[in-house]
Amino acid sequence: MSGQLSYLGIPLVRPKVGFFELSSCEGCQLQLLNNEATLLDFLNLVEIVNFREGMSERADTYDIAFVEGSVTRKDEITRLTEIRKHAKILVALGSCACFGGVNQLKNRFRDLDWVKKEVYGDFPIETMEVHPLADFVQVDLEIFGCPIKKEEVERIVTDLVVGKTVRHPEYPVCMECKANENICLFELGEPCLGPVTRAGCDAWCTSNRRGCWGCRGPAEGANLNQMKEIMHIYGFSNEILLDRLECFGGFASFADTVRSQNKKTPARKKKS
Amino acid sequence: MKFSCEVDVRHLTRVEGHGNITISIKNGVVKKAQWEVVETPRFFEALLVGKHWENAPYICGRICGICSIGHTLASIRAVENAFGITPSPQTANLRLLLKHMETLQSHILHLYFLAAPDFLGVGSVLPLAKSHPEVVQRALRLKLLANDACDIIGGRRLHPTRTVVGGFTMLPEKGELEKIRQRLLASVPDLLASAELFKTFGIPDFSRETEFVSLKGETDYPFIGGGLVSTDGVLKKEHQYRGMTNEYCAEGFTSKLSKLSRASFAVGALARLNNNFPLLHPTAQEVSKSLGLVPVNHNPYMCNVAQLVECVHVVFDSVQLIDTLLGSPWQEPRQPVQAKKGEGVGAVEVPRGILYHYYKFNSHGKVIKADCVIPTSQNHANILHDIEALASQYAGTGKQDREIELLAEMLVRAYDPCISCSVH
Amino acid sequence: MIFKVFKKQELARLYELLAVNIIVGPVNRGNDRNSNPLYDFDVVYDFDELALDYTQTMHSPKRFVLPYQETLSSFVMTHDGWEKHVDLNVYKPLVFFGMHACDINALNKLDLVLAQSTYPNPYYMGKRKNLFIIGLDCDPEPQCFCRSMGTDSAVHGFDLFLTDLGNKYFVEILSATAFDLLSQISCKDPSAKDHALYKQITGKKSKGYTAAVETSDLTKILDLEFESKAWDYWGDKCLSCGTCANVCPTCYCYGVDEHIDLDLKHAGKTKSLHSCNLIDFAKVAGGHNFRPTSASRLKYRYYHKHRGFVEAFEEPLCVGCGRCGAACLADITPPAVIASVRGEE
Amino acid sequence: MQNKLAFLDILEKNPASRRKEDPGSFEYTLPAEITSIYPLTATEKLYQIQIIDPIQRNDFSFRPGQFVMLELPGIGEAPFSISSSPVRHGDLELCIRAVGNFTNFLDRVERGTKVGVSGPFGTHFPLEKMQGNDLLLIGGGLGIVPLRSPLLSVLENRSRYGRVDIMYGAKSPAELLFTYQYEEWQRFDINLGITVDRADKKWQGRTGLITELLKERINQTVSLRENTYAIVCGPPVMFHFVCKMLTEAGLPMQKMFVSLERRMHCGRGKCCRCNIGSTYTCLDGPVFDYWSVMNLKEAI
Repeated sequence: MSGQLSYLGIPLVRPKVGFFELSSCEGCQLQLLNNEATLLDFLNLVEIVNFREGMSERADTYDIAFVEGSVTRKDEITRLTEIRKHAKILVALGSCACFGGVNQLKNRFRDLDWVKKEVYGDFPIETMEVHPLADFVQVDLEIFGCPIKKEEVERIVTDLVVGKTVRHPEYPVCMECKANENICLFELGEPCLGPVTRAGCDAWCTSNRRGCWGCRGPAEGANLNQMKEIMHIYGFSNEILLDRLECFGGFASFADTVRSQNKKTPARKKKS
Repeated sequence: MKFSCEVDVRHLTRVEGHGNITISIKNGVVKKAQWEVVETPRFFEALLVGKHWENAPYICGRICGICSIGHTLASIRAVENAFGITPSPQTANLRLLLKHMETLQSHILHLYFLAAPDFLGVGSVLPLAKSHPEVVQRALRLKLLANDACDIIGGRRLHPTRTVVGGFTMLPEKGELEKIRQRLLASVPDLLASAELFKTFGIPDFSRETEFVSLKGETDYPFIGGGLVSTDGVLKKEHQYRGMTNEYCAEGFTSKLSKLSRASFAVGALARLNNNFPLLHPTAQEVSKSLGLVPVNHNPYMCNVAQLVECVHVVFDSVQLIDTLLGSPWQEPRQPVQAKKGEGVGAVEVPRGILYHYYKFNSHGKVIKADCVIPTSQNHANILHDIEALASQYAGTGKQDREIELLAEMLVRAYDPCISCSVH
Repeated sequence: MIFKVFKKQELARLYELLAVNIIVGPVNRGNDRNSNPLYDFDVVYDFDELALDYTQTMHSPKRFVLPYQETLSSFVMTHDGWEKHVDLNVYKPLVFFGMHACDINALNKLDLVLAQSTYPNPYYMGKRKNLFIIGLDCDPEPQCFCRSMGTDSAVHGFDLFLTDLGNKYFVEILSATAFDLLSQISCKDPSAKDHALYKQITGKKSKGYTAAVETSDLTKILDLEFESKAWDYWGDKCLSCGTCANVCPTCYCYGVDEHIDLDLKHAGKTKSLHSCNLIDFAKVAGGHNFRPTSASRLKYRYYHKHRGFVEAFEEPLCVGCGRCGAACLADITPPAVIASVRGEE
Repeated sequence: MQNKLAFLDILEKNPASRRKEDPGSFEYTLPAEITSIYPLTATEKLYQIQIIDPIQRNDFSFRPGQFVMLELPGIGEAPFSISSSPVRHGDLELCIRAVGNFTNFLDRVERGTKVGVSGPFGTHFPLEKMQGNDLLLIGGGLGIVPLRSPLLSVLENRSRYGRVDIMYGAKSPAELLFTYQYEEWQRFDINLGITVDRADKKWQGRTGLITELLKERINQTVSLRENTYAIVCGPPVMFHFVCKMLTEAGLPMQKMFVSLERRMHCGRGKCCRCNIGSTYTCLDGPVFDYWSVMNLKEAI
């Protein structure tokens, strides 16, 4: 919109940005419109060329493609591959794109036909096992969270434009939760995945006294065995632990382990 | 004169989710007029099966990114109804306030970001930031107010964190509520200015007699729970929602469809207003009349106006709710929950219409059956019939393809469809 | 040192005299799942908000001198470069009403490294120098091992220190400001009976400790046991979550983050308290991590606190408040860790 | 109102009074400008950084081995060994490899860019003590960077030192730094030994490890015990072997000096990132004698 961008004398290219969605609630994209205070600055920093939820104009090339949602149908693989072809940088936006999100909860049933029948009866409907984007295309950058945090997206976009290395916190949510001087939810009798979930959300849920469900996936080197131990010490069943571990898909492999030790719930179909 | 027309819109823009419009007119005769929903289903109703009750609102809130608060509240209500829990007056008031703020946020988003560009002849809100900065600033101001309020009450504007079965995990600071109250009062001029703006818009002249379904207000304009009503005179209880929706599957729709007394019916702001006009705040009624909206109005494009009227209503009602909340000391935020075998329905008026969640639990409090009926899926058949009628009305009038395309797009947008939500 | 006594009801008057300033003190934060009260420090607006009979607060008072997050500087881009602006974020004196000895000693320890060394940290010093501290005696709790660390009583670093003698407070006065203040309430010189009572109460306190750390030759033992299996045992439990450092009253290490505003015209530099247990704490620019395992990081934490700091300042960087162990979900406590490293189990 | 506590403004905010013990020196940076950028290899560049104010520039004095922190707003702050001679004061030369966030950005900036400089920080090589002795300056890879300042200082005062050997090893000829200066150095009666791990077609010099060069040097002398000092800079694994070899050759540990690398955030001994036990690499280092390093757990 305005003239040439630059930072510390380095001329910068205003990136052409596209937003795309596969199977999702489209909430992560909406979060960008929820940037009321900074929306106009944001629009000055990038050139949005594709944003179906918000605009009619479309373009076919873009520097950065933000893709929300997970892959749950064959035509989405085609769309995703197409987006990848036209994008210099492909960003997985939100937990669905990074891990499969809540959608991948259906993978825990052995039987996809049962899933279809449960919702659509005998009406024919197409679906497949849920996958994150990285199962099909190269993902250059992941923005975690359900939903994503708009401040984080703004920081990441600014860093991309300026050419700074994008870094995610490697430590778990506990770090940010304590820095907010919250009461540990275990003290209050609530289960929480904060000790193993990647931070960066500023303890969004736990600061509201809601235990962490691990939407941002595991922290680097997360001590999952100890997490399980803690849940038991505080009197929470494997099922309660599993509800959280499997909710967004970031902890899928550990959820498998817990599930195999917890025979009451149906086992996840082994990936071929 | 132009008597043929081809409209083929793949993945309609400025709506939530993926839908296609096809219109084909040959020599003044409508050959085809279609509304298709191609969104990928996510199978939320199956996802919940076998899950402990506390998962339901947490997971189901994620059906929709726009009305996640509404979904969460409908889900919580269904669980509470199944367990026989009645929310405390404090909880009920806070929930309604949160609901109002979602309504305000969603309506403003729709009116200014999704609908207004059509009336102003642009493709999106982006050019408006330059050509009509005061309009965009006003929209952002109103949206920010609503979103801030959602953060304060629900913990988060999207996928709220504090809303749980039994109440809230945490209560807002009273000082923060007081600030929201002041900002609400200060927003009235913005809303009246919005009304003036909409008076300048040429609402397309189109009408098709429609059955309108909504919650039925007794003493207040209805948003959470209560009886179900239709303009054709059907009255049902909340738990009889299936008789009101009669869901079925059809070719061309990954979403389910609904019908009642006729082939289709409509839900949403226009339906609520048509059924509950006298319960609107007096100022909202005045605004409505000044914009030419009096019940029963059968022009689907008037849904935009109904949304604006509701914005006025919720702002005034929210001020009253805050006064009530500030008028007494905080009680416990949350009551204990005892799971039990049973089933429950939660009906909530979300921005796009009436939303139902239904769960059946076993004695361990685990979901054995879930059903969610989304407003947009109730509207789909009606949108389809509207498009057919629209095509017929304009077939042979000599309109250009693009004009008819725009009218069709605007028609769908007027319903503010939440397509991914309708497929869920 | 000057001692006084005053009747308990005078304390509220003392509060009122100080109420023209910002007052921070212990407040009740509700109950835990076992219905035990939870406490923390916060700004108070009324004497009745103070929970002076508090058991240990969940978080230490350090955020008032060492915030978890603090903006160090901001930048404005100009036509020919940029300008840097530094704000030390200290504007008003703070009254700390009711600090236990361990937390006072923690501030004294922080002073050693942040205020009395080369390159003192002005962000800290500004806040620290503008604290008026009223200390308060306490009863040993199960997690307290302050006696082992020599921090069970405070000898300096406060203005007033109150000991509860039943119906009155026994007061130690360390500053002229405090002396002036006490002249405005009804105050007396302590009698011989008061002295006896004071000695009786402090004597009883010293017998109440259940937790302890054996500190003799600890610096050497830590060196000898550098390769001890005990570190791996605790390392396996450690979540590397940083909780211990965040609740610790003496942990001060930090990381810095720079951000650029969306308008590309402004930038800022923020400091966040970190923990040496965090996985990337010792990672260098090229990517090499000097302490890749949780055991090596946990060990470093004990090294810094109980060996390195002792070498530098002849006292450990630990006041034995036990908050780290109480807050640790993996139940890693200094007494247990040190005992196992010493081979005492 | 008499009980309103007086606000104690303890801080001298006058930047002119900047001294080590002045609290204001924290976060205080000297405005400086990049006056030239000279590419040395594919990944390293030599930056000329001049403190803008002439008085500040002249007041800026450092000792070989010390480092400065460079700051770019919004990008970060990072420590760099000074590669220039101390006689040039605040007209610094820094050899920087584009490897992390800060240096990658620095790699893109143009001449004339403003940067913030703070320091000098840390310990230095005790060149005064070394006078009258033989010197071994041993550098591996980027280790030549902290070595260059003491080297230039020695060359400027060549007559004060005995035999001077420089041993420098790099992975390949393309990675050798300061190649344009080797001839100049040799004019000062210096034994310059250069070796690479892998030769390329044009390379006519030695290949092999730096320890082989050192072995030859050691074999030329009966003992290093009496009048020799060594400065060893390079990756930890290299100086570990080199120092071991020197020790075996009789060089006392307190006459060997190394420069350690750690993650430094503040450069002022406050953030703990570079802390090893009681030792802050930024305050007590980066220059240590080998005896101190031996006593630091995890140093190497």
